[in-house]
Amino acid sequence: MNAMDTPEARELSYAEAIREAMDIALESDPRVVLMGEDIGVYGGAFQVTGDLVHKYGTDRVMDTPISELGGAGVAVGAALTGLRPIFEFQFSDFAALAMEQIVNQAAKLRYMLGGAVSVPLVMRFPAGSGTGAAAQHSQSIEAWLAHVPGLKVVQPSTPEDAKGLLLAALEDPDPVMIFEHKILYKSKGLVPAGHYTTPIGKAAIRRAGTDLTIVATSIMVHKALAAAETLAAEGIEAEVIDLRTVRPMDRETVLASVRKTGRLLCVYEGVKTLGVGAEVSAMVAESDAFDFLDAPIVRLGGAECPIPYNPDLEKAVVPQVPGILDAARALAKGRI
Amino acid sequence: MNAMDTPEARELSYAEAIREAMDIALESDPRVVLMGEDIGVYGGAFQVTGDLVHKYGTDRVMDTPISELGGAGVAVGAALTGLRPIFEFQFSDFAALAMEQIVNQAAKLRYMLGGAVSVPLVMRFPAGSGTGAAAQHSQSIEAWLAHVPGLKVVQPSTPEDAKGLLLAALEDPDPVMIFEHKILYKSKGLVPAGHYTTPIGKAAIRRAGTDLTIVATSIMVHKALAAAETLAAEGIEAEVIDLRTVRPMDRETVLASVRKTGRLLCVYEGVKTLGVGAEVSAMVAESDAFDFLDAPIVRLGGAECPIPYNPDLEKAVVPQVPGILDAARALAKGRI
Amino acid sequence: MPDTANSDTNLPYALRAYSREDLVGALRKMFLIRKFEEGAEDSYTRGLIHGTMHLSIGQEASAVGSCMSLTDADKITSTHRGHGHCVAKNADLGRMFAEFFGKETGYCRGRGGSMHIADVEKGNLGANGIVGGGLPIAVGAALTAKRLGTGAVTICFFGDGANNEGAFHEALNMASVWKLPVVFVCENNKYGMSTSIERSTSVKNIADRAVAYSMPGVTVDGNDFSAVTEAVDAAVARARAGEGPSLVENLTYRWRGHSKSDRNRYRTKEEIAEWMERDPIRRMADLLVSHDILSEAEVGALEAETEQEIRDAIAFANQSPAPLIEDATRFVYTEEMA
Amino acid sequence: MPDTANSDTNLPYALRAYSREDLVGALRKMFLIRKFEEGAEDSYTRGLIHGTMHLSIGQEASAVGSCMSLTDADKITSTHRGHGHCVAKNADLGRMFAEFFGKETGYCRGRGGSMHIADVEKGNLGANGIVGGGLPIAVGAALTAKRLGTGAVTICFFGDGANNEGAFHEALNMASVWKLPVVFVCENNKYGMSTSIERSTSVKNIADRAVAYSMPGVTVDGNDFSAVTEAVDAAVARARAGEGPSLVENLTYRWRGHSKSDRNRYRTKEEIAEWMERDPIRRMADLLVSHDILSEAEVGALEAETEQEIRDAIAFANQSPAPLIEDATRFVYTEEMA
Ligand SMILES: Cc1ncc(C[n+]2csc(CCOP(=O)(O)OP(=O)(O)O)c2C)c(N)n1
Ligand SMILES: Cc1ncc(C[n+]2csc(CCOP(=O)(O)OP(=O)(O)O)c2C)c(N)n1
Ligand SMILES: [Mg+2]
Ligand SMILES: [Mg+2]
Repeated sequence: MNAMDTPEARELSYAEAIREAMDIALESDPRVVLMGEDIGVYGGAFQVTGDLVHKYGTDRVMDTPISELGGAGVAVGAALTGLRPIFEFQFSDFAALAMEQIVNQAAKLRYMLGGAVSVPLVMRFPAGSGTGAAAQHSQSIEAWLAHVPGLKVVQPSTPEDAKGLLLAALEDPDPVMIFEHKILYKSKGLVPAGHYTTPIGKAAIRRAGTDLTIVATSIMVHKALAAAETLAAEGIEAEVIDLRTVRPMDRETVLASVRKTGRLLCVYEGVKTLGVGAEVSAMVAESDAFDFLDAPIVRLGGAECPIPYNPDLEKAVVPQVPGILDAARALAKGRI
Repeated sequence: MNAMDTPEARELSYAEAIREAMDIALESDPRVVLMGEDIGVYGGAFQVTGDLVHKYGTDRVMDTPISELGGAGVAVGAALTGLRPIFEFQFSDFAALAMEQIVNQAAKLRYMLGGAVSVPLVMRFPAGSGTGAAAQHSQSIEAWLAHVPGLKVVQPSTPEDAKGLLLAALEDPDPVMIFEHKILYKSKGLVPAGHYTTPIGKAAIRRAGTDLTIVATSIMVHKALAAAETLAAEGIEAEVIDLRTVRPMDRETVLASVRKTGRLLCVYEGVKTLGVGAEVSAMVAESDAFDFLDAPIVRLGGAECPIPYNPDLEKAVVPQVPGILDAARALAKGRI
Repeated sequence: MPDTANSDTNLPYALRAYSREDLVGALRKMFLIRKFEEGAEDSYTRGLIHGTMHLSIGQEASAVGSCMSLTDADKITSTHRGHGHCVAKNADLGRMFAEFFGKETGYCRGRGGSMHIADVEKGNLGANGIVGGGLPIAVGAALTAKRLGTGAVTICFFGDGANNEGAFHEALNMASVWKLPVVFVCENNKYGMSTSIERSTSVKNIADRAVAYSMPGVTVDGNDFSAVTEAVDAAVARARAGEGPSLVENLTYRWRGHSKSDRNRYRTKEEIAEWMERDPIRRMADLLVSHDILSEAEVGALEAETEQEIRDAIAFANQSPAPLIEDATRFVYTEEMA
Repeated sequence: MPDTANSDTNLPYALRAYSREDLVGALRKMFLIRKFEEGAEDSYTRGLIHGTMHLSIGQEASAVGSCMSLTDADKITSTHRGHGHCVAKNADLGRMFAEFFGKETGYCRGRGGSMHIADVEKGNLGANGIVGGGLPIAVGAALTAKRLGTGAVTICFFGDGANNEGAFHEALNMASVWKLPVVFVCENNKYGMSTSIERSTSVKNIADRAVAYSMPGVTVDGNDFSAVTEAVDAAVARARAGEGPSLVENLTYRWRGHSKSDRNRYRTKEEIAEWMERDPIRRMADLLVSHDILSEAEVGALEAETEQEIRDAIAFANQSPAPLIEDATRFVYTEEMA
C-alpha cells in the first residue's frame, strides 16, 4: 500500500503511527493486551503507548515490574493460552535479560510441540544509538533474533510501515519481533487511517536506480536515500532497498536488484561483524546473482565497539551519509 | 605448536585436555576459580571438571545454584576485582539466561569505563547437537557472542586446541568465550603435556589443497576433513581451514586460501542465517579476494529450525559429510 | 474435583474430599506413572530411546495429588521431570511412549522428546528443558484466565533447584501483585542435580520464600497423597475464588539418578533406601486398604492392569511411523515461511 | 570508620560513632552531591550534557551515610542514579563533570557518561545502566575479597524497582549461601520510574524479603543520616567479621523526575512537597547544629565552599579536551585487536 494514493492518509510521527496501530488492535480485539515497563500513566519511555492506558485501563495496558525475563515469559504464556500480548521492552538492550523466554520458549514452542501450539506474540524493541544513552541503551541486536528460527524480525523505517507491520504482526500466528529505531519515533510521514497491514517478509524499493544497490535497514534507509540524492547529482543512480523484514528475508527483491546493478552496498547500524548486512551479503554471494556482481560486496555497519557516550564518538561509530557516499562512489567507480 | 613434534604429547580426549588445562591453571594461579552448576562432586554434566574438586576443594571448584544470570554476574564481579574465574554453562543454551551479564556487562565494562578496568573472564559453553537432547539443549549460538565487540570467541575442534585455547584465554585480559562441542568431548588426540597456549585469533590450515577452500568450525572441521579425503580420491583437493577463533577472525589465513583456490565453502553447525559462515562469506566477498572467486560462496549451515529430538531428523538438520561432498563437488565443477 | 464424599473429620482429607472412584483412579495413575517410567527406563536400556530422560519414580503422589482438583480446562506447566505430571493430567500413554521413541504419533510428533512432552488438549502446556522456564509461562496462562474470565486455574510445577532462578522470583512477584489464579507447586526432592538444598538455597524450606511474595506458603509431606491433595486443593480453591496465588512445597525424593548419566556421587545409598521406605504408592495403597476402599488383592489387580496398559502403549509406540525426514523443518512457523 | 568518639548513649548513633571531622565531612559531601547535581542539571539545560541523567537530589543521606564506614579498599557497586554514591566514595568532581561533558579527562574518558561513572581507584566499581546489573557483580567482588582474604566489604546499592529483577534474587541467594562480605543497600524512593512499590512489588518493604535469604533485613529512614549510618555500619561490621550479607533498606525520595524526560504524571505535587520537608541535608545540618558541632554560620560557609568547588569542577570539565575521534574504538580490548 502506498500512502500517497490513500485519501485518508494523514501526517503522523512514527511513534504516533505505532500508537494508532495499538489503539486499533485494542479497540477491535479484546484479546490484545499491552505489557511493559512504564507504558501506562508514564506513556512509555519514548511516549509510544502515550495515553492508551486512559482509554483502555490498566487491565489492557499493563505496567509490569522491572522483570524483563518474567514479563516476557508472562507474555509467552498469555499468547499460548489465548491473549495477544504486545510486549514493549523499554530499550532493546534489555532483551538480553529475556533471551531465554524469547529464544528458548517463544521461538521454539511450536516446533518442540510438533505444531500443537502457536505463540502469537508481538514484541517491540526501541533500538539504536543517537540519544546519548551510551553502551547499554543504544544497541542494535536484531541480528541475534534474526538468527533464530521460529521468530520473525522486522525493522520499520517509516511511520506507514511501523503501523502496517505492527498490524500484520498481530495477525501473524507466530512471534514477531519489531525493532523500532528510537531516533525515528519523532520522524513524520503519511499514514493511512484505519486498519491495513504491511506484509512481513517483503522489502520495499524506496528509490529505483541502475548503478548500484543499497540494501539498508531502519534509520539507515533514510541515510541511504539522502546519499542517493547526492549521488544522483553526480550521475550515480543508486537503487535503495528498505529490507523491512530481516527474517524471513525478501531474497527476490534484493537479488533482482543486484542482477540489474551488479553492485551491492549493505548499510546497517548494528555491529558490522555478524550484523544483518553479513546475511544480506552472504545470501547474495551464494545466489545466482553472484555472477552479476561487478565488484566486491561492501558492508557499512556499526564499528567494532560499544556505543560511546560522547556525541561525536557516538556518531563516528555508526554509518553516516558521508561514509555512505564514499562507499557508494568507490563501488560505482568503473560503472559510470 | 604442533602436537606431533612434541615428545611429551599423549593421547587425551577433548574433555581430558580441557580438564588438564584447568588443572594447570588451578595449580599455578591461586586467582583461578572454577564456577558452574554441578562441576564439583558431580564432575560437570559432561564430566569435564571431573575430579578437580577433590584436588582443589569447593572454594576453588564452586558449584553454583541454578542461577545462570547471577552466576555469570558473580564471575564478572570476581574477574573485575582480581580473580580469574572459569565459568561453565551446563549447556550453551543457558547462556540465553545470562546474556545481560555477558554482553551488557563483561563485554562492555572496559570500554564504558574508558579503559579503567579489564574483565579477565573465561566462559565455557558446551554446545551443539547430536545428543538427543532436543531444541533447548543443542543450540550453536556462538554467532550471538561473536557479534559483540569486547568479547573473544573461540571454538576448538581438537583436544590440543581445547587445552591451548583455554590456557590462552586465561592469559588474556579480556573475556574469552569458549564454545566446546559436546560430541567432541570424547574424541581423542595428541596433547602436549604442561603449559602451552594456542593463539586466539589464528585459524589453522588442517589440510592443504588447491581446488577449493572449506572454512569450517568446531565439529564440522572433522566432517570437512572426512569429506576432503573422499574428494581427494576423486581428484578434488580441498583446503580445510579450522577457523578456531570466530572473533577476532583470522582474515588473512582465509583470504590467502581463497585467493589460491577461488572457491569457498563455509561449513558450520549453527543456523545458516546469520551464523558464523555468514560472516566468513561476507568478509571474503568484501575483500580483495573477491576478484579471485570463480564461483558463488557456498554456505552449509544448520537448517532453519530448532534441533529436533528424533535422531534421524536431528542429523538431517545439520551438515553431514554427504552434504559437504555434494556441495564441494558442485563448487569444484569446472575447476578440475 | 473435591466433593464431600465423606464428612467424618477424623478421616484423612483425601478420603473426605474424594469419592472411591476418584481415589482408585488416583492410585491407578500413580501406578501408571511408576510403570510408565520403568517401561521408559527399560526401553532406554534397549536403545529404543535416544537422548536422556529424568525419571520421577518416588514422586508420584506429588504429581497425582496436586492435580486432583483440576479439570481439563485447568492448565499445568511442567518440568524436565514431567512424565508424572503428564499422566496425572490424563495424557495418553501410547502417545507419550511414541514421543519418547521419536515417532510421528507422539505428542510432539517426535520433535520434542521427554523434555518437551505436552498435552495441550488436556491443559498440560508442556514440560520444559529450561529449569524455571515454565514459571513465568504459568503466570501468563493465569493472566489469560483472569482477563478472559475462564475460571481456569494453572498449577506451575517446579523443582527445588528451580527456585534459585531469577524467573522464580519474577514470576511469583507478578502473580502476587496481579492476584492471578496460579498455584506454584515446588517438588522439593532435596537436590537440583547433584546440588543439595543446603548448598544452593538460603532457606530451609522453599515455602519459606512465600512471605517475600505475600502469598500463603506451606510445606507438606509430598509422599503423602492426602497431605498433598489437602494443601494443593486449598490453594486451587483460593485461586479459583480470585484470591490469588499460593506456594505449596511437596517434600519428596527421586529414587533414580538425576538423568541417565548420573553416577550418584552426591548422596548415600542409605538415604535412598530410607526414602524408598516412604514409597508414596505403597502408602496410598495402604491408605485405601486400611479404609476398606480397596483390598490388597484389588490393589494387585490394579497394578497388573496398569502393567498391561504400559505394554500396550509401548507396542503402539513401536508400531508407529517415524516422522518424514523431509518434514524436519515443518512446524517452525504456523504458516510455513516462503 | 566508626570510632567511639562519644559514648553517651542518648546521642544519635552517628554522633557517638564519628568524630566532628567525619561528621562535618559527611555534611560537606551531602552538599557536594546536591550542588553537583544542581550543576549538572544546569549544565544540561545549557546543552553541555548529552543524553539523559538520573538525579538523586533528596537521597543524599543514603549515599553518604551508607559509605561512612568504608575505606578506599572497600568496594561499592552503584546504579543509574549513582552520582551520590560516587561522591560519597570520594570521587573527584572535576573528573565527574568531565565525564558528563564527554571529555577525555572524565572518569570514563567520555565513553561512559552519567550511567557508567566509576572510580575504580576509590573502590567504586561503577554505576550501571542495567537495573539490577550491579547486584551479582557486587557478590563477585565480595567473593574475591573472601577468596583472597583482603578483608574488603562491598556495598551494593540498588533501587526498589531493581528488587523485582531476577538478578536480585539470584545475587542475594548466592551471597547468603556463600556467606560473603556484602551489604545490599536498597534505596527505596517509592518508585521505579513511574511505577510505585504498591503496583510492582508484592511486599510492603523490600527488607521484608531478607528472610527469603536468611539474612538480616532492616528498614530505616533513609533521610536520617544517623539512622542510615547505624544500620549500614552494623551490616558492614557483620560482613567484615565474616558473618555474611545483610539487607538494609533506606526509605527516601527523589525530588526530581526519574530522568530528564519525566513528565511527573504518577505522583502528586503534595507528595513531593511533603518529602522536600524531610530534606536529608537540612536534617543533617540541624543535627550538627543542635549538638554544637557546627553553627548555622558554619553550615552556610560549608555550603558556599561546596558551591565554589562545583564551579571549579565545571570549569575544569569545560576546559578539558574531547576524546579524539580516531580513538572511538580504543579500549574495547586490553590489547588492541589486530
Ligand atoms: C536454565 C537451566 N539450567 C540448568 C539446567 C540443567 N539442569 C536440568 S535439571 C537440573 C536440576 C533441576 O533441579 P530441580 O529444579 O530441583 O528439579 P529436579 O531435577 O530435582 O526434579 C539442572 C541443573 C537446565 N536444564 N536449565
Ligand atoms: C534491565 C533494565 N530495565 C529497565 C531499565 C529502565 N529503567 C532505568 S531506571 C528504571 C527505574 C529503576 O527503579 P529503581 O530501581 O527503583 O531506581 P530509581 O530510579 O528509583 O533510583 C528503569 C525502569 C533499565 N535501565 N534496565
Ligand atoms: Mg530437585
Ligand atoms: Mg526507585
